Amino acid sequence: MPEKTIESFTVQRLDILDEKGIADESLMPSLSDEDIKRMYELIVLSRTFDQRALNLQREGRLGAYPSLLGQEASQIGSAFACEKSDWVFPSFREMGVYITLGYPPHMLYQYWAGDERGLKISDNVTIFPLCVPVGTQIPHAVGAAIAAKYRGDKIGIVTYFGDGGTSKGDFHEGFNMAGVFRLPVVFICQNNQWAISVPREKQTASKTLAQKAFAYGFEGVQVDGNDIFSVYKATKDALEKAKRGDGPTFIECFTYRMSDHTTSDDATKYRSKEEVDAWKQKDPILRLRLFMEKKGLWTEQYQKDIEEQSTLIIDEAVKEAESIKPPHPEEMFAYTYEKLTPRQIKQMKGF
Amino acid sequence: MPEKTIESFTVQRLDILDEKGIADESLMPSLSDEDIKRMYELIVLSRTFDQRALNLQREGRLGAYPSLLGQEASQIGSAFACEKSDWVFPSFREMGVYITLGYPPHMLYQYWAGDERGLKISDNVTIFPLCVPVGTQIPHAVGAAIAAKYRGDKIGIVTYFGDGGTSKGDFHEGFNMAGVFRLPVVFICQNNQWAISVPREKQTASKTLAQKAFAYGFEGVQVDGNDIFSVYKATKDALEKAKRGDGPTFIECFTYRMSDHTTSDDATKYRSKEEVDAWKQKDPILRLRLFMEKKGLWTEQYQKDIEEQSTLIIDEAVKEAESIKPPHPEEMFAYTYEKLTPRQIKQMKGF
Amino acid sequence: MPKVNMVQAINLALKEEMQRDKSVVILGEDVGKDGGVFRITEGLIEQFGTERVMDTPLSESGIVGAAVGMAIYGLKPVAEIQFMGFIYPTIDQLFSHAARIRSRSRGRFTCPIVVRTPYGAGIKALELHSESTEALFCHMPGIKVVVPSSPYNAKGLLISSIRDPDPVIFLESTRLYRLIKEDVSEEEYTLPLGSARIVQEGKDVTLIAWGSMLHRVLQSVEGVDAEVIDLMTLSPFDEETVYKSVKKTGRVVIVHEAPKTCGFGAELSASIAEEAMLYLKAPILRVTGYDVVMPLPKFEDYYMPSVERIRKAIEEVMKY
Amino acid sequence: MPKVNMVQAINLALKEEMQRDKSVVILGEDVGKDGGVFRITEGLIEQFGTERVMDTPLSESGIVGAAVGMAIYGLKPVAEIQFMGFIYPTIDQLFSHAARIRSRSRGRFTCPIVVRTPYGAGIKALELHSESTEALFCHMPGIKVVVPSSPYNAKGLLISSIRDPDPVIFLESTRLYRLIKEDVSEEEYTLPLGSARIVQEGKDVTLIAWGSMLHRVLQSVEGVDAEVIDLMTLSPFDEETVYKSVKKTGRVVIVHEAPKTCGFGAELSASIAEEAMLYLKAPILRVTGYDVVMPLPKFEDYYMPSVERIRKAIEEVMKY
Ligand SMILES: Cc1ncc(C[n+]2csc(CCOP(=O)(O)OP(=O)(O)O)c2C)c(N)n1
Ligand SMILES: Cc1ncc(C[n+]2csc(CCOP(=O)(O)OP(=O)(O)O)c2C)c(N)n1
Ligand SMILES: [Mg+2]
Ligand SMILES: [Mg+2]
Repeated sequence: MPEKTIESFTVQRLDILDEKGIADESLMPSLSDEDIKRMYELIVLSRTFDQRALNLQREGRLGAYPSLLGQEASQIGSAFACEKSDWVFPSFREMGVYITLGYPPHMLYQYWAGDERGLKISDNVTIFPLCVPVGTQIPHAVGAAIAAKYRGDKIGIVTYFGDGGTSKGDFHEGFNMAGVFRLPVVFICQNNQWAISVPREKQTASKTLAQKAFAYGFEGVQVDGNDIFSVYKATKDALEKAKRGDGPTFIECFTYRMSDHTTSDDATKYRSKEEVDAWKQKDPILRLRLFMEKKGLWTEQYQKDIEEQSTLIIDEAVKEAESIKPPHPEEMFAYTYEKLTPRQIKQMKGF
Repeated sequence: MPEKTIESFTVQRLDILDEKGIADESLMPSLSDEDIKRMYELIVLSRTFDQRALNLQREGRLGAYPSLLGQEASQIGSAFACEKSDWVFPSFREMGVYITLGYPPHMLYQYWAGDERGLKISDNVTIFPLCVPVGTQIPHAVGAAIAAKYRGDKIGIVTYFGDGGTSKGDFHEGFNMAGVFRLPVVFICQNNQWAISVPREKQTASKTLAQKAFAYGFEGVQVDGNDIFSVYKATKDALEKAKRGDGPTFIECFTYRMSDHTTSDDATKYRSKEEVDAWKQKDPILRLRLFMEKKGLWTEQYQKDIEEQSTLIIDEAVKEAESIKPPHPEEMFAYTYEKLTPRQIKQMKGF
Repeated sequence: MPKVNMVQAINLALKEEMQRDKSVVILGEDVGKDGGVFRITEGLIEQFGTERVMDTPLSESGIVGAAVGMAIYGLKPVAEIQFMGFIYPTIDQLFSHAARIRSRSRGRFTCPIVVRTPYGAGIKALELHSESTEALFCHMPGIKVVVPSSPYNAKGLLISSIRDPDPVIFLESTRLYRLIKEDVSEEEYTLPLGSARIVQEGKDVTLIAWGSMLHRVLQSVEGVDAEVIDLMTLSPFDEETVYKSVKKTGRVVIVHEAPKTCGFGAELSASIAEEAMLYLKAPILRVTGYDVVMPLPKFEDYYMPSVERIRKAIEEVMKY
Repeated sequence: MPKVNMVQAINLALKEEMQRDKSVVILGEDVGKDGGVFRITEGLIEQFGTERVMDTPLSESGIVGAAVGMAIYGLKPVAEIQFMGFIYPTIDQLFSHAARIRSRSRGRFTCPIVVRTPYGAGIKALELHSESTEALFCHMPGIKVVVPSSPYNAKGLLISSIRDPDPVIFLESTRLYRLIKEDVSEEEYTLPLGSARIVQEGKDVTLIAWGSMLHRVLQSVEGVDAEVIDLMTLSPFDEETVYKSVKKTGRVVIVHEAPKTCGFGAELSASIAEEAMLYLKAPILRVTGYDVVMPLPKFEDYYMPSVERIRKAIEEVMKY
């Protein structure tokens, strides 16, 4: 139909650091050498954590566990852009985010071993407990942003979810409210191309996920999710925009789930080795290392040192997690309500 | 951020018949004089139905009732584009759609008087019962489209909802599935600018509603919802596209709710007389009449005749609705399951 | 003391709590300029502004989900769901989240939200405008369920609900909104959650009801030495008051408008059968809505527990 | 006859019904190539193609809503919800629509859908992977609720559920999926919905259970002359079988893993207290999960009704 155009959009994509470790200097965010090394060390630590979790699971020392392998740049790059006062609402795969924000690794192991005490976040870390029902944390971030705005707190709220999460009604209702109230939220989608066995193109027919933001009257951008500088820059800019009062931003981190969905899954059933291999070239750690090497920030010795350091931290965390005494059965009742109900007291005393 | 563009969209708007009754002939759909007169007569009949409903409600002969005043072009224009074999999933304000599709008016009165027997649709009308929970009918249309496609039936599925309905999770989940499976659905939003007291711009921050379709990988278009030719053409084209297997379309009919939300509402509490008056100029019936007059299809006598005719039909419908005997109490149990449960049988026999 | 109806009493409770505590905010559909479809929030947006009385998009799950986030951050949101028939899309946020925030975070975070919603039949309304599915919410540990039966207790219970540190579903009978007026103090007062009230003492039979059914029960007990309990809080319910009464009377009739099967009457009856069996002289009877889809107005009177049906049940248990 | 586990039996039922009736189709998350996270739909996409075994986006409400639309159009969709903890967002489509399609259209349209979902604890799973909230669905007239307890009855009940003209929630115990093998005929057979089964006859006490708890009950009744009822269909439940047994034994213990308050045990107990009170020799006891948020694995064993707790309840009622 010949009609008149009443609105138009373009979806942008940000790439800074390529697979060879070469950065587009014109786009490069301001990061000190120390920052960059810290980022690298957090990737190594997260990967060490993750690898150990998979081992522990195999040995029956953890329950089902979702690996973050391949998504380190998306997680650490974005979390690194957060300030202490910002709030984070993660999904369930964000161990890299937790670690970057200073969450004690032993508590993560404790949680994945089936002990909810691992989620008792200390008061100075404003990251919310893991969220298992996909996408349902998005309205929480929106509500927290309403509250922060109402209180006049100049902070940003960050929430994480996957490509699968974009299909949920709560994604829609949350995004829509964020748009209407122009809230200080940064929505980060780790588009890792898979939701268990459902590939990205069967999850939604839109060419990008980023474009979904325009349905809610705010901006969406796609970034190379395996490029920590792009992720960092996009998040940093979005947080600044949020704190300026200019509303929400949606960032699609284009990345890949290198591992099985969880330890209960077998991805070879539904995806090809070729696809996985192709993504190996895009490893977020590889390109950062090449970049640092060129800048003189990386040496074999450095690598050995931080690997050792990470192993030490993780050894310690496992030991600590496993030395915690099992919870007392009465604790099962303690957090239902502020006070026990008479019926609970009766139940606690034994049938 | 300087980035590269990876996707772009434009939202189109269709206008054919202006307020003076002048049509853009280059865009005019093919409609016989008889078709146009039939459309006009359906508008008059719907308006007569609606006016009577408001009167009956005032007299306590109907329950709360949602007037369609002002939305006749959107409803009748779109329903007129449907074939007998197409399926329609309405919201709750689509009395004009029901009437256009040949639904007996007396059954509509019966329903609005609180008798569910008014919803027992005869087998040859494939319009679904009214849906009260906003937006939740959208996935039904999607499911019916999956079924029609699976069966190889070359039909279109049309579903109606309001601007408020676009905020619901089910809108999102339904639209997304329609995109993924490229289903033969035509989504019609009557954007009447209000959801009870919530104005369109507080419902969502996107400039148009039409653009929301791009989030799901298919096309959205805005049409002048008070122009029956635009609505008809957009719907007809979308239905043809659906039947060709080219997937769903979203049509935003830009219109106005001239009346209170329902008879329980008082719109003067939240919107200005000026706004309402401005929209009076855009009355869908007015411009169609001017158009027809110029074409020699409309005379004072014609108007008198069809008004009389409509009044007769509606008088008859009211009489029929009110002469129906109240349902037998046992009927309350009859449609819970195919067969009564033992407990229901006991309950029916009296406590 | 002014005589007010339940709409006014609830409005008063909201106003007082908002004055007292800046962290109390309201959100929902049409709660602002329109003052809510039942006028519960009338005048509040004028007094407290759009930041504390938020008209939201038409998004029930989003409303409760946002309320959860606000509560986590430290506010005390009072969300309105326009009718109980539209609370179903919020069940995921209520059960998967609101109920579990305290437990999941081992007390680091809490979820002091109130979800107010009009419930029940009796005003000849549309489909899904007469739901009474309170029992669903009583099966979810972590959630409290409160149902006032009069202007006076509506105010006191709502204030307690807002101050409660845990999520509360607050159900307001549409039929009662404008039915009764009562003296309601403009002074602050609260009524404790989890406590039932003996509306009338008696020796022969215990009648248990809540919300609008309480009034039907009171109409039905004439000429009977009946003890009438207004439960007020369904979850957690006041076991002690119930058992004490039942042990005294030995006969029980429970009345609710929800369908019988798995209604809250089932829990009451089962609890009594467990804890006070030896005191019972007669079967425990439930007078309830029928096990059918909540019908439209033409059937409404037939569906609802009538005075006649309640009397018949009382006569029945009195035979023993 | 091949000995198969419950996963295989359910797979068999689906395969047979899909072969028999082209209107039977499957939809859900990961039901296609992956064969479902529990492998229930393994091999079906290969046999029946992507048009009949549909991998959907991650949209529970959309899945059930689409199934409703498919059923209205004449198909017989079997929707899989990956875990019962993710069924909550579908409650709106189930209660506002699936349950009401027949009633709303006075029989012109019907909604023969089956919603299958793994339920219950016992496999040390994540949060929301061990829910057992069957009672919620029993409070909604228009919906049926079926819970098999063995491979044999899983197959027969699933076939009946698919053929049933009304919506059925079909709950599959994750703990039972691979726990027991049984002879399951590859011939077509059905088991009627709404009928319980007496697993073991006895004179002294009636035990009522369903799904995985049935097995725990069977482990607990050694040395007792107990009648054990496997309810199989919770809504509508087989009142006749229950009352007959209770009238014979005069003692009842009900076991379920859901929290006690407003669990389905409440309805059973209340029904018995209404219909068979005069036959009862002892209080009706419920052995259930506790009234707490379903805990993570470290607490799982403590949460679940144990053989010990069931024995204790039996001893208790035997005192009378
Ligand atoms: C509401 C809901 N439905 C289903 C599941 C089961 N499930 C867990 S993760 C997952 C896929 C999530 O995909 P995505 O959002 O892309 O995140 P990713 O796993 O790739 O990190 C599914 C279906 C769930 N946790 N929540
Ligand atoms: C899920 C749900 N929430 C709330 C309501 C109450 N309600 C009825 S109509 C309406 C506004 C609908 O607005 P819109 O979708 O624009 O349709 P319109 O009334 O303008 O035709 C509301 C909030 C409802 N029916 N369903
Ligand atoms: Mg993913
Ligand atoms: Mg509207």
